Amino acid sequence: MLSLMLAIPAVAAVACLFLGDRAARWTALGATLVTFLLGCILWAQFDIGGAQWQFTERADLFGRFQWALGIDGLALMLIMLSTFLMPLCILASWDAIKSRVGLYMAMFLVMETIMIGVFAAQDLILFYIFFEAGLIPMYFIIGIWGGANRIYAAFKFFLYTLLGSVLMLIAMIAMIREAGTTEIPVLLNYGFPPEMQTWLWLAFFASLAVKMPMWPVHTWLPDAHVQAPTAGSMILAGVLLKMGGYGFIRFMMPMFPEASAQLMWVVFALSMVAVVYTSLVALVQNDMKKLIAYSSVAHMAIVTAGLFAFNQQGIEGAMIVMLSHGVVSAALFFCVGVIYDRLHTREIDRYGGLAINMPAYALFFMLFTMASIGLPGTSGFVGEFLSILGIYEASSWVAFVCTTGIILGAAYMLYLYRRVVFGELTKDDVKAMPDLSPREWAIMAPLAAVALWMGVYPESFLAPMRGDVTTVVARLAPAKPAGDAHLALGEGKPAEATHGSAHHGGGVQ
Amino acid sequence: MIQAIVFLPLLAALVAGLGQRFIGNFAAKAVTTGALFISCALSWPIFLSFVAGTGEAGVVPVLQWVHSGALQFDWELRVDSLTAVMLVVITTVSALVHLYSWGYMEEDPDQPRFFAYLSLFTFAMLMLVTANNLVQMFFGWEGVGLASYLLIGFWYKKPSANAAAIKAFVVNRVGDLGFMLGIFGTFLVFGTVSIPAILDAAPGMAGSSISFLGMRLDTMTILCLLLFIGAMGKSAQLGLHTWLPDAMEGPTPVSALIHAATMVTAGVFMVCRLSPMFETAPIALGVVTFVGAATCFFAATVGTTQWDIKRVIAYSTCSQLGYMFFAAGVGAYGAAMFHLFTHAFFKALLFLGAGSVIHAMHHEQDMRYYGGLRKHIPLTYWAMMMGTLAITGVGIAGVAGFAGFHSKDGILEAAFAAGGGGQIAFWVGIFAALLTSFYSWRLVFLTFYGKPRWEQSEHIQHAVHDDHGHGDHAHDDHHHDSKSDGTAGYHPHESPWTMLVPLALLSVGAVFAGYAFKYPFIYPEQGLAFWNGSMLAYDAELMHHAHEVPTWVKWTPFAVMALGLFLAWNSYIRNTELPAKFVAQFRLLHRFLFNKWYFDELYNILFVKPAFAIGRFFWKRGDEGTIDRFGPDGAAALVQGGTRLAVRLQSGYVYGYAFVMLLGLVGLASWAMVKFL
Amino acid sequence: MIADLALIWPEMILAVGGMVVLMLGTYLGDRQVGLYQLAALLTLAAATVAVVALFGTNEAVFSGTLAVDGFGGFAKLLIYAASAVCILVAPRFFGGAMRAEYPVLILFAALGMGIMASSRDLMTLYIGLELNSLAAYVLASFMRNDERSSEAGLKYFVLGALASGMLLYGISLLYGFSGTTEFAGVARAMGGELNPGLIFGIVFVLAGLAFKISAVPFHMWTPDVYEGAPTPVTAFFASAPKVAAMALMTRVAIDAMGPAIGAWQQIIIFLALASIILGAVGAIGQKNIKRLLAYSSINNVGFILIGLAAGTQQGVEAVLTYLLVYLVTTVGAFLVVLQLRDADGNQVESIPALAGLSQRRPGLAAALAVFLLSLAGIPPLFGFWPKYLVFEAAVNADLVPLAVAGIVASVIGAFYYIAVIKTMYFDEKSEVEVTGGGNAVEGTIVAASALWLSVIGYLFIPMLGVASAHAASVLF
Amino acid sequence: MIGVGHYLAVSAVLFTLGVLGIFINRKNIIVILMAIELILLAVNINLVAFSAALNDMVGQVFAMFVLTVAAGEAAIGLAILVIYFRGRGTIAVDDANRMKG
Amino acid sequence: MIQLVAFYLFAFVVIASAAMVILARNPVHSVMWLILAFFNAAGLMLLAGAEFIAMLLIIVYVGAVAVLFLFVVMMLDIDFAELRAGFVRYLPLGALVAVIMAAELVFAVGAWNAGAIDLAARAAPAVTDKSNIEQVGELIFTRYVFLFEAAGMILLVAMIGAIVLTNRTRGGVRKQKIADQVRRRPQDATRLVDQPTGQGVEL
Repeated sequence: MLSLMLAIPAVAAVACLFLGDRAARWTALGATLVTFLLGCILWAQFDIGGAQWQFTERADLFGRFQWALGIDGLALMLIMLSTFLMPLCILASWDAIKSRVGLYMAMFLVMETIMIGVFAAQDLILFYIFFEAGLIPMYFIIGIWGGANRIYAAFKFFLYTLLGSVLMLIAMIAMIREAGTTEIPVLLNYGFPPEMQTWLWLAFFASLAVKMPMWPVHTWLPDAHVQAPTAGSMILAGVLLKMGGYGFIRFMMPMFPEASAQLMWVVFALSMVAVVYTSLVALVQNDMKKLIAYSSVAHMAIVTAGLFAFNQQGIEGAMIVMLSHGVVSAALFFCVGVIYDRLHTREIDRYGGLAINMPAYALFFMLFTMASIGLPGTSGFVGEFLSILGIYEASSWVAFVCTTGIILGAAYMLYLYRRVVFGELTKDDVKAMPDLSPREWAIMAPLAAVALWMGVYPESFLAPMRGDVTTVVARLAPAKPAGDAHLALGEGKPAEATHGSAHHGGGVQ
Repeated sequence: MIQAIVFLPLLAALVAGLGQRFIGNFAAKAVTTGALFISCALSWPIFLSFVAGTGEAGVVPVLQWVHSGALQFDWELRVDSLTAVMLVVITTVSALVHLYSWGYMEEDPDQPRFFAYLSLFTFAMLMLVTANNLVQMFFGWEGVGLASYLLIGFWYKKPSANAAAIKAFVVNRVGDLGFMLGIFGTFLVFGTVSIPAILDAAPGMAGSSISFLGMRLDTMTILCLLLFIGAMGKSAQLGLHTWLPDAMEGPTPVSALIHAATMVTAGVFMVCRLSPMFETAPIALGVVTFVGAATCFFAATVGTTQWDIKRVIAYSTCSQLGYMFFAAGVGAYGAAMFHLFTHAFFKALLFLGAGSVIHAMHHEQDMRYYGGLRKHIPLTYWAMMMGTLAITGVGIAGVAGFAGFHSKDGILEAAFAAGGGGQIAFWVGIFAALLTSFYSWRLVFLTFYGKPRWEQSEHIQHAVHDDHGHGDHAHDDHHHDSKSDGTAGYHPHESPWTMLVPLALLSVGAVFAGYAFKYPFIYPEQGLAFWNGSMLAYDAELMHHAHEVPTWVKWTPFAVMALGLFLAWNSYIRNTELPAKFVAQFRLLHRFLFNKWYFDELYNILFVKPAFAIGRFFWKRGDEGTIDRFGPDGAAALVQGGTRLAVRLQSGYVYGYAFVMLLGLVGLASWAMVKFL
Repeated sequence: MIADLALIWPEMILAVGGMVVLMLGTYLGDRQVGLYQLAALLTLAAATVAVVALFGTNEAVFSGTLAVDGFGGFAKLLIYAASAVCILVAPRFFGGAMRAEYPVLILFAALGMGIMASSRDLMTLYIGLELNSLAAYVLASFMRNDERSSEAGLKYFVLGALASGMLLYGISLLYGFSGTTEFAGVARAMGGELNPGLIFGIVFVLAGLAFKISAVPFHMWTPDVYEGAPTPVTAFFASAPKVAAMALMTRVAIDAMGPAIGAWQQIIIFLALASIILGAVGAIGQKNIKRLLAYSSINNVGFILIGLAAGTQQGVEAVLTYLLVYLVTTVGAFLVVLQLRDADGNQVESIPALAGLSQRRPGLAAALAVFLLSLAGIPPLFGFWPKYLVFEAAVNADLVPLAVAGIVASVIGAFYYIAVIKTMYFDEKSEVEVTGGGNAVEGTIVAASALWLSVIGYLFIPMLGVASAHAASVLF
Repeated sequence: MIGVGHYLAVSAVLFTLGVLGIFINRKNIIVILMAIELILLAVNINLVAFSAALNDMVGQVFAMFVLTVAAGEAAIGLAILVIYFRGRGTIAVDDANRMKG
Repeated sequence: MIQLVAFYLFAFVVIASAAMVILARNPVHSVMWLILAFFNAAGLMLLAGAEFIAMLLIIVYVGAVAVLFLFVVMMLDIDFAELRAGFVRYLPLGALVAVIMAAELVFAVGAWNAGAIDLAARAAPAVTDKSNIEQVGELIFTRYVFLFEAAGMILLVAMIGAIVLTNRTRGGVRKQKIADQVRRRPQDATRLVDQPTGQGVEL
């Protein structure tokens, strides 16, 4: 089943290389839809509460490592995200891409194979191969079909993420040496010596933090997003960033619990900085995509902090943030793409008053803006709420700062929305922009539906992950440090200190 | 039934909002308004059943929401007397505002959207008040925030409206920060976010302490304070109030519904809903009282200086919310809810009345350009009179009065009876009542009395000019004549029936709501029965004491009302030069008040500008100047430097190559020699 | 002695074959290019068969001067294959100007390389090396009327002679301080207390061999010679001698200096890191594709040396696997370069001229992209696998800092590979109308190697593992 | 009998002179070729000296091979020099830098 | 004693002439110095007892290699006046490095100590009852026969290389081609021309 899901896009990719433009588009769409369908079947057949690893496949093809696939709930959800976004990406580039369509579609299909592979791999080396392989198609996508400064962005993306990843490879080798196996399920339960864990953790962190991306290694992201074509940004923000988060929860936390606990503060500190820093930077952007890219960094910071809360809420929340961000940021990038296709600029000031001539667009954009802000009832809320709630248990400071980031998030997103959609319609070229086409509707509507579904009934998404998150939490439990809340019960507390500071605190607030 | 009340507006909003293209303007309006009237009609029986003592508190589950480990919360609708009060307030005012908007928004091209927003707001508000857990309350909380944002920015072409909308949302978010942290803390302490469970467990937590941001604080105090910050944001309390006056950029019906009657009272509702929790945290209650009283005073002072009719009412709202909070702070939750209830009617009335005036004056909102409207729009005038009488608290102690009289006196008496901080609050309240009376009557006098001062208004000129363009030149003389009487030849017309009917109905409420419902709300025994089972910490003893305060306490509010009335009359009817003289005399004070205590400027300097400056700094100096420069670009430059070096080394001369080889050889040999020998 | 002859069939076939082709050339003149080519290929094929037939033997012949074993066999297969390809592609390159001596020299060079890979005596080492080198000097300046070619030959010769001087001096020291030239005897001496003579011997020998594999700082000749030499010869230089020299170096390090690992490991590490970094840094900004590939070979040699630095059987396996994959990749890349011609049929070597190649010749561009990414070691291309193996070997030999430094430096290397891809794929079409095109054989080789490197190679891992383990086990 | 150290020292100096001759020379390439011969000579002295000291014939055999190879090398080196001269018209070391970078 | 004197004489001359090889301005002089160096080196080898190698050195080096050098120097027809004198700019540094190397080498070889060497490892211990040349000959035809053959291949390659590089068919060289002569027919060589008067014959 999983192999089939990997094979379909791969075969279609090869086919696309040799097909004409039109045929390539349809082939790509067909292949991605079929893969999505398979994904749905996968989800439907996934036995919630059953075995941890399902749909496992093993073939000893490579001698030193295996073709081992299998998914748990976490992987399932991320695979669903990938397969769901893919047809939309193909549709999003239906008209926008005019040159070398076959190659473009092939790159996207390869990307899909790689993404599914990353999430389904059960062998460390296989995982790494998929993980790294993602660089190549993305490099081409940014470089060939990107914007004016695409070369710089493509190089930065490629080399930056490569630099991060290679250290992880060394760590993986050390792990394989220590544990004597490449199988992820076995490694998950292997107890690495604490001293070694720290180094392994740091090496993985170097890779995943770049992929995520965390402050201060985030600067490739704005460049890559700004220059990538719309669908490229969608998939980059939608899925590729999630590989980082997936790596955190799949490898770093369960495999190196002690190191994770020890170095939790690093993650927290970087996340705190990222949330505030990137939000403030987003506030002053003039380029729509850059703004959304920076907002992605802020959201991912909440993911990292949530994961390192080491509790059910934090991790489940972080996963939901990832899924939600996958949908919402993809949607936001598409929103940018829609008007970019019409006016060919991403500069915010060139727009304004779109609500007048593009009401449907304005509605969708508003919905996604709100989802990005984390309005309850949308997907963004559930994730952010859960993760910050989890974080609060670990540290009220971090929770406080993350919540502050949410305020800033509202500020920059609404500011963006206001400048693009509201205001007078003064510019003639903007006036001439037509509202959404049926094709664009077909992309917006599913994204919107999922964003709302995830907000109102997140149980569909939480249920498959619950058991796996519990496993991770249990694995972390022995190493988990106490939160900073220190609830002290009882009447016996010396009243004066408590009251004095309480009053003071209250006064400040 | 409760499902119908809550979800009908949502359904209507969706139909009107998404289907507007297919069903047309009229149908969209009809659907939403109809849905609201049905909701309203369904709400009253629930409320009355509680008044009658037959209502049963209960929870209706709707849908599972989030289950994550110990954290579980679902979509549920809770009905009890507290909810019932809010239900009638919300559905009634909302239904009337919907109706009113038929007239008020008649010329707007975007009516379906407007009505959809209104209904959406109503839905969110209903979700808020029926919440059985803190998260759903937060959902409603944010939902009304969204609706408020959308409606304030309804005229999205206006930059000021957009700015105000964003400001409202963001400032509310600041409050939400507290609310969210409060929820998190609550969950951490109690392991649940279900309101009944929390309230049950709250007393057991008294005296415990918890660390927050490195400080060790009393658990309940910090939780309540955090939650209260949320309430402050939504209810525009001092510090987080700045968005409310600006929110007047929205259409007037919105101001009436959201920024007077319902949404802004959500904070009060929350404090009342969680009152058993607050009861365990005396310090937090002290803060609530303090903030309430301060807001009450602050807003009233500012209200006396504003010229924009809606802004005056907005500050008035702010001030009244202060009353409610200090009532809650002293423990008189019943009184707070009572004032919320009555305030909804008379404040909505005032706003809608003001809307009617504005409608008549062609969207002129500056009271300086009003005057003498009494004769032109008498019905509106009378409605406004009712509202003013209600807000200023006209009534005879012990007998009867307008709605505001009962509720405000209830608060003041309870504050007095509570003693301690309540005494101070009482005096602040009295002073605020004086100011309330002053600015309310000032509004009435400026608007309806005196001579028309319309000719300076650009809106009026614009209107007249438009008329003139259509009319013929023979009227020119007449036009010229009328200018001298200050009307600029403009004839305000009374609003259509769709606007007047709501005014009339609300007038009824403003007059009678206080007298009719004072027993269940604030009378010790009846109150106990009414509030029973509604999770409101009703303190019958306090109310008992409140009814037995000294007589002078009961009469003082009336006295200051009269004093305020006199001052307003003196300044704006008898001696119209007086205000100018006063301003000249106390220039600094006036400027301070007129500029709203410089809160906006202060925040601008403290938060907004630094945010942008820091953002730009981080971007240019941080990302580009430091991270990129020393990170990727720096590495690239380093590599480029290495490349240049390597290329220079590769000189093409064979002796150079030989030399490098020799160097390598000697280097390695020397190294090996040192290392091994 | 006579029995020994049965074990050196490959060498005898090559020697005889080379002389036969030489005779044919003398009698038939320079016209019968196809015939010489065929004869040379047949010779190589026969030698290959002989090597395969000798698999499993593990003996020392000619009084222990020459080893017939799996390790040598593995290397020889690679050498012969690369030599065959370089003969195959030559006629098209030289046009009518190819002479009979070209295949002859290649055959003799292959013979020399085979001797290098099989040597187990310092004297054998030297003879093999020189046989190969002399042929190589001539090949480098084979286009004698081309100034760049003759300059390349000159530089190669001068520096090569200097290097073999160093090597010889080192050998003389090893001989003097151990009393024998046999690897085993030298190793025995190394097992005792190390004295300055042995240390210097190690340094000088390694320096001499480092020249052959073009490891920094003995790489200086590489870019110039690669650029100047005729392209098929460059392809030859980049492939077969690398294999031979690396195999030789491995043998010397493990067999002859094994007990003194502490002394040479650090040197190898230095060479490795310096090669990786300088190879990467130097390649950036190159405008000539051959020159770029020269730096790339320096860069890759660094990685191979990491495997050697481990000094373990696993490390040697990694080295062998790396050599195989590197050989395929680099030969493929040079075949692509050979196919690039402008409208007038002249060779195109300038990288900027490749702009837009992906649209003009998508297949060729894709193949080159595959080769380059594989050289960079980016998965899923198979070039990743040998890199993985060398790093694994390094980590398992507790050389984690080396592995980390090497892998970080590999990122710099990725830069110039993707820069070429950028030129081919991202840039607007250049003014030079690059047509490219070759015959079916070349096309097939390119396509097959690209395909093998893309993902299919992974299926060969078990096979490679067995082969390299078998070969490497000889040394341990 | 003279100690082997003497021979080795002479050879070391010769070797150094040979190496020096390669890279300090700007005059012409022929001198470089001669310097190479000096290096090989140094090696030969080494080998012979060791052979004598160890009382082992291998060194001398090796020296013979070195001589053989040196002759071949000289032939090829001069041949390359000749074609280089034909193409360029000079054998100055400074001129041989058509390729660099 | 005489050996010692001879050794120092040879050693001094070989080093001095080697230095002159690289220092002499005129390449012809360099070749001469080189020959001198070879002679003296041969002397050193004689002193060490390697008669065969010493002779070989003179025959091969002086007789062949040095003459070849001389030949090429002459043949290339170099304008010696044009050759720039002087040394590269990093001579001081280079010299320093070279001196360091020499010192290190001397230090290294100085550590030679017969006692530390496992003499049993020797492959071909010299025997006193056979002449030097006999022993060498025995070795190269038995133990090192393979390498001997391979060395032959090296010489072959050198030959091929030298020829392939330098041999060129010059234009204007007349060569007898028998096949052509045999194949020649009268009609190829003769032409009948109807010669008009007053005009020259066009050949």
